[in-house]
Amino acid sequence: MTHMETRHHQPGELLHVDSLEKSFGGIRALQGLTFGVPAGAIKAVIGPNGAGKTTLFNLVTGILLPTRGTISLNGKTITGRRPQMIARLGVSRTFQNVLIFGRMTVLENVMVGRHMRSRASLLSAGLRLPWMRREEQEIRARATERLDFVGLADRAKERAGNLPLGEQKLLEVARALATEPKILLLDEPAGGLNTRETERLAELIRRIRGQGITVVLVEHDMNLVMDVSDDIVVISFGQKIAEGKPREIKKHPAVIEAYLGEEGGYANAEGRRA
Amino acid sequence: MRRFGKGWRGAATLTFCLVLVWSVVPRLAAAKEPYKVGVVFAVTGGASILGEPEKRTAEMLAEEINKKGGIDGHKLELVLYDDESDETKCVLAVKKLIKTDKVPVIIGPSVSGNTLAVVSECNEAKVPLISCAAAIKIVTPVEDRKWIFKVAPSDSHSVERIYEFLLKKGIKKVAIMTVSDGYGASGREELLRLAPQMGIELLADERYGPKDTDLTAQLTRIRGTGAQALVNWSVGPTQVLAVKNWKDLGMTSMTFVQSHGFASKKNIELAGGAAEGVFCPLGRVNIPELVPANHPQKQVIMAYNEAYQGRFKEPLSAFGGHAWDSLKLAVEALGAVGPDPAKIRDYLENRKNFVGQGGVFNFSPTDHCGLSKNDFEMVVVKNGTWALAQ
Amino acid sequence: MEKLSLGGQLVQYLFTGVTVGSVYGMVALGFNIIYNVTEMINFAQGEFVMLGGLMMVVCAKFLPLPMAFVLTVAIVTAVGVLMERFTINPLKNASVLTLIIVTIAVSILLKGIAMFIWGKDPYVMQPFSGTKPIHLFGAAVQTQILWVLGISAVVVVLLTLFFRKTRYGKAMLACADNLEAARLVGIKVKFMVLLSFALSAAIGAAAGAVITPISLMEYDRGALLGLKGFGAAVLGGLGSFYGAVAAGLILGIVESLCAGLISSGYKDAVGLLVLLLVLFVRPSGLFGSVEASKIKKF
Amino acid sequence: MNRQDTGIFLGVVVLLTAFPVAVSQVEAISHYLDVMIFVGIFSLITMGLSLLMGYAGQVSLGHAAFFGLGAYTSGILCVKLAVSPWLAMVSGALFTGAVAYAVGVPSLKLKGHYLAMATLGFGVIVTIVLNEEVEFTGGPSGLSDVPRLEILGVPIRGELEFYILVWSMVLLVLVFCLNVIHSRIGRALRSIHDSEVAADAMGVETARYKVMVFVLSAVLASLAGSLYAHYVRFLSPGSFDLLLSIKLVMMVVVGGMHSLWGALLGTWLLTFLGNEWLHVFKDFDILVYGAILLFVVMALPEGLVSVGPRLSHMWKRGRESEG
Repeated sequence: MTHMETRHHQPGELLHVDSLEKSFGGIRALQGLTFGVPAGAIKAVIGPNGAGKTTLFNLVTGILLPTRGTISLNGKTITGRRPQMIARLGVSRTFQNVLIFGRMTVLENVMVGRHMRSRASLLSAGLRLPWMRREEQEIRARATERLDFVGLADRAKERAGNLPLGEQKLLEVARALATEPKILLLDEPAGGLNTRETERLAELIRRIRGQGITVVLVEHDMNLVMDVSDDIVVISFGQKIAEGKPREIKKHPAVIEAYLGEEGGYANAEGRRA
Repeated sequence: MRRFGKGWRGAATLTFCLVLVWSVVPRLAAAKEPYKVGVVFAVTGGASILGEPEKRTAEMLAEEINKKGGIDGHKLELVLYDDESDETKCVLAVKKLIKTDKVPVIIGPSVSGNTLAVVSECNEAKVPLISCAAAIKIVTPVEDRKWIFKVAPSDSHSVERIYEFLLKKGIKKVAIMTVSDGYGASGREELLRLAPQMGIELLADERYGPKDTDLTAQLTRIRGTGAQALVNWSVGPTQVLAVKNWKDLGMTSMTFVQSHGFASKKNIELAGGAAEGVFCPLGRVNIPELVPANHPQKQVIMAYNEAYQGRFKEPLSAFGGHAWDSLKLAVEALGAVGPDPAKIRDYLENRKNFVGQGGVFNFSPTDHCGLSKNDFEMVVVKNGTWALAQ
Repeated sequence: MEKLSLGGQLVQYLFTGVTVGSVYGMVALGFNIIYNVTEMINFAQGEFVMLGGLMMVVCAKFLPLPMAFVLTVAIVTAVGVLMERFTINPLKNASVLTLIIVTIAVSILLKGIAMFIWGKDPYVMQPFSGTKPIHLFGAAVQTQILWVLGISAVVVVLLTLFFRKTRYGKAMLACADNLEAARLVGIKVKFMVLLSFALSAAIGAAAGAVITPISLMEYDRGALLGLKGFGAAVLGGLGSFYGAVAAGLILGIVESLCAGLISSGYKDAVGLLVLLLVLFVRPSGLFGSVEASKIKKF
Repeated sequence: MNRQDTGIFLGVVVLLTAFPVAVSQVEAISHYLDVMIFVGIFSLITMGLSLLMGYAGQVSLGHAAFFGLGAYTSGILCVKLAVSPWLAMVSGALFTGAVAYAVGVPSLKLKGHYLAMATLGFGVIVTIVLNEEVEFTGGPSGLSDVPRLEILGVPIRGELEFYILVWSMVLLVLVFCLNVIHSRIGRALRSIHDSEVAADAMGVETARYKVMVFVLSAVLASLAGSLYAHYVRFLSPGSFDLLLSIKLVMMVVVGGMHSLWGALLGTWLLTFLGNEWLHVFKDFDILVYGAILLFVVMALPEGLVSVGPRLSHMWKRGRESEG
């Protein structure tokens, strides 16, 4: 097994998914999806609604188990690992429907991101042993850095639940970064952002990559995608229909077809949401 | 200005008079300090079947006594708390009676569990407690129970009575069925303990919860053992349920004996005819009309029955009787030695043939219950009422 | 007296189990109806049963049985409706735990009120059709048992029809399926909540009315029945109606068999133990779907 | 413990020290000291419950059972085997912790009502066992004459001593819990409550922490049980039944689940209402009790502690509107 997928695994690829398949009851959300993410790249995954983009993220982060196929990180297969394990291996993410810890302060949210990088036990925490305090200081410091990095430092003391959507999305990024990931999965980070915010986001994504973190981006905002990504995978109905550099994708017939088809679908989706 | 002064003087006089009246009147009313008696009953909650009549009886009796001018001039004051059949509440109530209300003697609680929960409290505070609960543990070992008395007959008394009766009927194979609460458990202990001593063979030992809706399973099992007689030990709805199911299953050929907890005509009504032929040991208080006129208890029992039923329009249970006995003892002691806990204790310990509702009590330094199995009569349900069992 | 053959005993246990079980089942149905619409457990469900029983005793005094039955159900249903109006309805987006505590508080109130109306003594009632038991396979069966079984069967049938055929029934099922979606397609969820309380109160009342001649009834009987019903509802899988009935029967039979064959003292414990083991193996009960329980709030 | 907590903490300490002095002055309430002791005992449990329900978001309707296990272990060891009370208390805590672990691992996989039912079922089973195992527990007629706690061979007799003992324990536990809340552990717990999925993705071992806090709360309940055993000195299954489990949950919810202070406040209020203040209503107290619960929960779904912030919020609003 391991051999088989290492054969597929190209050198220099950080993440590799191989003939990945997931079906819910009858519906097959993903069917035989295969692609790789080179270390240090920004790779975008695009496609019409319900193409299976979020499912892909849930499979990679171990929230869902694939029906078939393998996922490997640095050539080591991680399929079937528990989410915490995968997180510890350096995969972190944000969520399409923002999942912040609403009752905690902004800073505390990011501090949770430091959880697996710290080790104080129940006892030492309860007794507030000196070394635990030092660790706590360190956690706080690192978390504040991350907040600074995404530009939320001034919000640190606010109740996360009270932030506007845009800032909640940034908070999620900060929280994810706090785990010191090798690879960061961003699920529609630009959703509900205005143009200015989106521009800042693009710049942020570049800076993240600048820190040597590989980024996988699921996004509907084509301008953003074309702007930041080195490399794009297009999936439709759970299958890869194209892969390549932005400019190739722009004029790829299958993609255009899919997206024209999608307009209507998109409208319906909106209708259903309203 | 003058008007104001006038008004002021008026007000002053008025206040003065009021103060005078307020301060003098009560003293005129009660010439002597009232005597307090602490009372803790399970008026509500699981054991309210016991606590309710106890409370009513105690209040009725207290009224009577005060109408007759109290305890030689001292008004009798009941300080009554409801422990809601809950131990924590009971402990708190007793602590309050001792500390805050400073009562010289306490009567109650209604059930064994709550009593045992406060025994050590009273012992250490050196305040005599006259319990209305049955468990023998309440008054034994007597050296650890110096300050504790009880007026409810011990389960051993009624068990002995029952076994005697069965043996007289030539029955040796017996099945027992007990409810899994304090009452049932202490009954079960005695039933199991005394059976071998008295030569009774127990074929079944079934149990059920106090809120069970159906006992046919237990009865069916007992039926399977071929026992000649069935002894059921519970209070509340299950004892009626047992009778109904026993009848429905057509087990009437098996002698059915209830515990003394069955002692209320209400249970016969509830069983709706099914109770015909059921035996049970009763204190004489429940069967006043069956007690021979020459019996020492006859008078007190008749008086209490008439008073209680006349007032509350409900048949009385043995439990009200316990309240009557405990309060009467307390009052008697107060009258004899005044509100001094230690003196009261000594008085109670040496009280001989006190004629009460539960029987004729003979307390002694070795026996803080003072009743015997002879204070029970075996009776049978005949045409919807009690009749002495031959 | 004549011994009863083991076979006869077994039959007896089964009858007992089925009787008690079908009552658990009915209570469980009540839990489910409300759960489906509101995703909350109504801990006052047992009190509906208690009220049903005591009301029936009263009504039967001056009315012929059928009318007494109808009146009882009507009155208790009214209680259910009032409860929803005054305690559940006013709550805006309260946490489910809050809702639970509210229903517990209501059950305390109902219990207290019942105590003042009926006092603390238990009440009896003559069986609907005579006290003379019939004999089946050597087991003596109270006629009332047949009534209990009959009524619960009728309840199940009526419910099925209600949910399959009527507009409201379908609407409620829609709520059960997906509250949001239901709201979106224009179902008045608020009204459905009210309806669910009315329904489960009615069922509770019916259960109480038929069981009272067997079990007697007093003001504080509700809690235990509620507990058993909850157990059955969970065992069957919250929200599953057939699951509820089946689980109720299973629980009842396990209890009576245990009481008869193993230890009467431990019968409740064994019932619960079975429940726990099932939950550990199937975290959403026997007939509940795991996926469904995932999307539920609580 | 942050600055605000420290402030409140000191305030509470002052009140607690003032209390015995105050009641000793006023004849009519001298027994309040006893009530306060029970408040303390229950607080130990409700603080744990608050961690479990308010912070980790896991319901338990079975904590009276852990309370009972602690009490009975102490009781049985002291009465039947004459073990020293403190040793018994510790072994009670260990035993209860073990049981909690065994129950918690499978149960905490369950969600919402299923978890509630599982814990409830466990609680009832324990009560039944306490009822049935007569030779150990004394069954329904109970286990009497539990010895007093001793410090260096001096038995703790008076209420005041016990009051001091119980409440100093409560305060220690309180500090411990507050520290936990403001540590990575506490943040992990709260994250589980807000979004288990996100917590998972951040590498929080959710399952492990749920069990951890469940066991912690059970151990606290067990300590409370041992104290209860040595204070009341009589144990019977009735005092550890489902009703108590529900009351405990109510204390936490009424006070405000999302705050340890809420747990303390709720415990204090409901204990005094139930055991003391409602007596004036005689038989009606059950109604009043229910009504009060209903009112608090409906008017203040966030619990009594939410009153303070609300008021200050309104006040701020007012000032803003003026300015």
